Amino acid sequence: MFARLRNDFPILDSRIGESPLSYLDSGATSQKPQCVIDTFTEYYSQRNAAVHRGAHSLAVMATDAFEAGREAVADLVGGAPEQVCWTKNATEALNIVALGFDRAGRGFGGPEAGRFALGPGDSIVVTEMEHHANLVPWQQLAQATGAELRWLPVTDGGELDLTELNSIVDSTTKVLAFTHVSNVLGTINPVETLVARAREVGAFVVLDACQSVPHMPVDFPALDVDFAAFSAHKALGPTGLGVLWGKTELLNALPPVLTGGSMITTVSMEESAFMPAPQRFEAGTQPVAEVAAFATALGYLAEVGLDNVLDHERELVRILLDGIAEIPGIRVLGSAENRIGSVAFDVEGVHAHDVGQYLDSQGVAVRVGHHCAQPLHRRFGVTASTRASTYLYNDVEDCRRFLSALAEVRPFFGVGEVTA
Amino acid sequence: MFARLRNDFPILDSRIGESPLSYLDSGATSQKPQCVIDTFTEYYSQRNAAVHRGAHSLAVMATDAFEAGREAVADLVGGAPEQVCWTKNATEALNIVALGFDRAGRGFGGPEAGRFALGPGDSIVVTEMEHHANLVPWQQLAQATGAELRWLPVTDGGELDLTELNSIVDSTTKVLAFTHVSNVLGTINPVETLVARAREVGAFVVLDACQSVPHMPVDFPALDVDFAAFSAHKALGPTGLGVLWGKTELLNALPPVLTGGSMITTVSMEESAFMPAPQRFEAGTQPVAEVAAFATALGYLAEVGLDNVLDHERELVRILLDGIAEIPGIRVLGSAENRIGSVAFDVEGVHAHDVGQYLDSQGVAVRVGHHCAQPLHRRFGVTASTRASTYLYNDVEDCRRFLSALAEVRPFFGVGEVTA
Amino acid sequence: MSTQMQQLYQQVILDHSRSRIGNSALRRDAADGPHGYSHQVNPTCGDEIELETELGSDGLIVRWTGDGCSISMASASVLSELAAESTPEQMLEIEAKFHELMHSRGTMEPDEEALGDAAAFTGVSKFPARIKCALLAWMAFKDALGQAQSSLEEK
Amino acid sequence: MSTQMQQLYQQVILDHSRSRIGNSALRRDAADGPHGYSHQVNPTCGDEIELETELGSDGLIVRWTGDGCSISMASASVLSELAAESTPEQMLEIEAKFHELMHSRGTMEPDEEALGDAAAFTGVSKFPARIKCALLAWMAFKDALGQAQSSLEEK
Ligand SMILES: Cc1ncc(COP(=O)(O)O)c(C=O)c1O
Ligand SMILES: Cc1ncc(COP(=O)(O)O)c(C=O)c1O
Repeated sequence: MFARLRNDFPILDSRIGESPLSYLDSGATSQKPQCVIDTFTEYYSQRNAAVHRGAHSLAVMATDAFEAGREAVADLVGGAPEQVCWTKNATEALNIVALGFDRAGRGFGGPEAGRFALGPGDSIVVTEMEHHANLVPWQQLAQATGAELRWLPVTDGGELDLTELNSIVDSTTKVLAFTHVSNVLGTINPVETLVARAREVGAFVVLDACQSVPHMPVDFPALDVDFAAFSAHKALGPTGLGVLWGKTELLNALPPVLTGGSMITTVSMEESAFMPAPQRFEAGTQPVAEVAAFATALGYLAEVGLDNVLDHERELVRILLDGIAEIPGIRVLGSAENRIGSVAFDVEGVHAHDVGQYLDSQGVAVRVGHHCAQPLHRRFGVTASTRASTYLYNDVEDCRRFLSALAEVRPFFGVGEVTA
Repeated sequence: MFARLRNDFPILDSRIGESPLSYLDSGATSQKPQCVIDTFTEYYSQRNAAVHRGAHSLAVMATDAFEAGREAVADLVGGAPEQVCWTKNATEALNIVALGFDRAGRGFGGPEAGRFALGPGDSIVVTEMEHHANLVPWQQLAQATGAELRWLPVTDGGELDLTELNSIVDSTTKVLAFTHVSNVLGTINPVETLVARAREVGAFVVLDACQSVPHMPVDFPALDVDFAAFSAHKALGPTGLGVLWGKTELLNALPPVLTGGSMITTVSMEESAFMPAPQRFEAGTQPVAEVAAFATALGYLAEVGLDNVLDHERELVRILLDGIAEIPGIRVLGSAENRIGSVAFDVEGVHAHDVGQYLDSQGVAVRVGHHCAQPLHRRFGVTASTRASTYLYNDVEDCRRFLSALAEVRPFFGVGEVTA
Repeated sequence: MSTQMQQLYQQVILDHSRSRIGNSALRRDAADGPHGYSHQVNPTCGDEIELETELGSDGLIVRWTGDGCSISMASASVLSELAAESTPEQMLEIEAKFHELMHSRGTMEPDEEALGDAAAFTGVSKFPARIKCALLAWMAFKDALGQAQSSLEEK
Repeated sequence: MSTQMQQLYQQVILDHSRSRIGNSALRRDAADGPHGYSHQVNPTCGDEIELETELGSDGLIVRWTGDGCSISMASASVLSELAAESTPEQMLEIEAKFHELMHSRGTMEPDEEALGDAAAFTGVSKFPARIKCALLAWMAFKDALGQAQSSLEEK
């Protein structure tokens, strides 16, 4: 099946200079199948209009597409369509939660929102492997409220170190925010253990699902998280769209941050009243074409099956890890068994930027830098790494081409033993 | 020229039931020319990648497209590319300013940001004709800071009533936020007069340019506004993209609201430092395909010429106003001479929803409701109105079809004299 | 004129939208029997309705004032007419049937016997943007009736 | 191997990235003459450089420490080498030329006489993602030199 899928992605036929493209940067953003691209054409040629605000036929068609998108998301991750709030990206979704907590503590949202209020003496817990998107907003919340920011450390093997879990997440903890899967190490974190501890102390759980939802089956209600966030663009969908998922009661109590049109019930010059979720978080004209395209993407993903995607990536990552082990001078960051198809590594004597440049010259697209996870890199004693990340359209050939290019890197830069 | 343009918009060939489509709802969102639609296909088939974070060739192409978009905006509205910050829509852009002011007053952004701090005794001035997007965020800011919210009233003729300007905008005023063009009445407001008064009292000026930028030549530096906002989707561009424009020094001093990846310089577990504008306002993966498509849209608009667009719309609105005047029982809201091609009206004895439904049955798409301007409707003694709004692709035939359908509305609902 | 339009704007609906049964000043706490009140807004268009139910000695009484399109006003009128002939329990059954009908996208045959004039709204279900209009008064009714019933229990 | 890659990674660059002229502990306020300090970060990749300039009695001195790719490290090294042979004014001229060259997208012939080893970076200008790497040390230099010069004036 996977061999055929590749043909659905027109960009994969590109050539980089003289080389065919091996795209191993899906951890940053995924490529799109033709059907997703076609949805844009279809939407803008046949049913583009402002949603929810018009009686005319185009507006009705646009609204249908928009709401069908919510259903597609709910089908994928569980819950009801009203639990799906559209954002511009996962980052906005995480900020809406953190900033909503901030506003709750300042009297916005009334007594209903009181449960979200934080102050000195309270703590917020994150992990050392967070993407900046799930770290900086919580730093800001700590700064704004006087709450303490704590974090779960990471082991040398690239897993969460839970030995101190019960003292780090304690009775002061109001929020436990962590990533489902590390975007650098590929490690899948033990959500159940963390949620169980959060429940013991009565903390809200915020899950960064950016790297899980596209790559493995995920069921938010089953995981019992309170809020979750992910982006469409990493899951075969378009740029400009993210999802904030939450428990209905909590979403309806959380004060909105962005305010304006289409999220209010009544507005006078003096004051305004807000709609329930999801609309309360959807101020202004929404990314409607993007939602339509994402619905197509999710249909495609569902047809392939997320369990198959995970199996496929695990096959590829085995090949990558085995191959890298044979190349001298490469240190892989993390060694978790439970992982998705993503590998970050350090090439001894060659900076990641230079590694990436060399691989690109061979048509292999990887990501270099800190991958928006500076603290994690610091933890591993590097400022930057190179990351190869796979998706359903990658194949063994991509891995082979990556490995043979990688083997040439140190020789090219004149470090280590010359291999041939 | 305008007769030919229509062919560039595939959706305009649609049929609504048995009728051809006359799309008179561009005030809500515009339709897209084929070249804009094609940009999505081209972008996703040839150069999709995460921007600014990669050394590989696709990432470089994507970054080029992304940055070229800023230049296209700066060419259109003036200023330098770094003054153009991407947002999801105009609503987000306005919120970023209002929420940034709020954060400034709470110590975020350091002493640099002190200039934006508001408190009791200060005032924020808006107008009675604001879209909720440029009203609710300021209400929230007033609530958060204890500042007073004031507004400039609207005359019976649908213009700003400036008789009390000097007492409403006074030495307590820290922000004057107003719309360049009313999305309901079509009135073009006297920016110069308002800016001059703001300068006298040292208030910041925030311009809602949603309805001006798509329909007339606009030059933000010449208008001397401090911040301005508009959306791509109303200007032939895609959904999911807006612009926050600002004076460089102010943008660099304004604390960001949404935080996360790609807007930081360094992040430790404890704290983070932010980049200068525009990146400081662009947390997370940006709507890159949308930016590429918007650049195409702006190229198209520039070729037509915004002065020509305004002339064309003014011809059409004359036809609409003259035609409506001949239909019994229709009251047009506002009568400003200086206006764009948008008309809102009340049909005596028939609710706007029913008017819109009838027009739709004749293939005429208009907007009904409060158009996210409840206070303005209250000012005119109605809860809802019907709005016909034109753009460069509309023609005399659209106006004619609208007028003949409108003439049938009251007879259909059995109110007023039966006209035939 | 499209037949869809004729189905949407049945004569019954146009008539009710003008006669407006039940449209009268609210009595609120001046009401004689146990009562409930609800204010519903359609944020899309600003349409609103204030509706109260009173469990009078002669049965159920509905009073409402509102501002909205012909569909929403006619719906409130039909509701008031039905309420005058029904028990609260019957009305809740009608409400459930009406709700289901509205979400049927034109695929359901209305139960004309139970729904009475409300069956005329069948055409509305083909216009997703108008379903809220038809349901506005019913949402208010359900809310207000619940209050009236619980204030009865408290007594 | 593509010729573009060979142009990017000239031997001169690879050599400088290893020899790293000027790479030595900073002295900060322990410096003898008027001095300035700058810390620059490339947020894309976390590369950073700390660089100080001292207006010594024998001329301009540059010291730096940093962590980054071969392009950024080589650039700092070349800069330090040039600084040792130039006056502050000459260095500012070189900086301007280098800046222009980097933004030329491969369309400019380098002024080899003025730029010395820095001319080897011409190929970098064809790689937009790497321009920042080449300029990082120069940004730090310009900043630090400005400080050194104003502290001189103050005295
Ligand atoms: C005058 C005005 N301001 C603000 C907005 C909000 O724009 P958006 O919904 O694209 O954020 C609109 C359009 O809806 C508008 O017409
Ligand atoms: C784990 C993780 N969290 C958050 C993000 C942020 O997502 P976005 O940039 O789409 O907002 C990413 C991707 O960049 C990620 O991998």
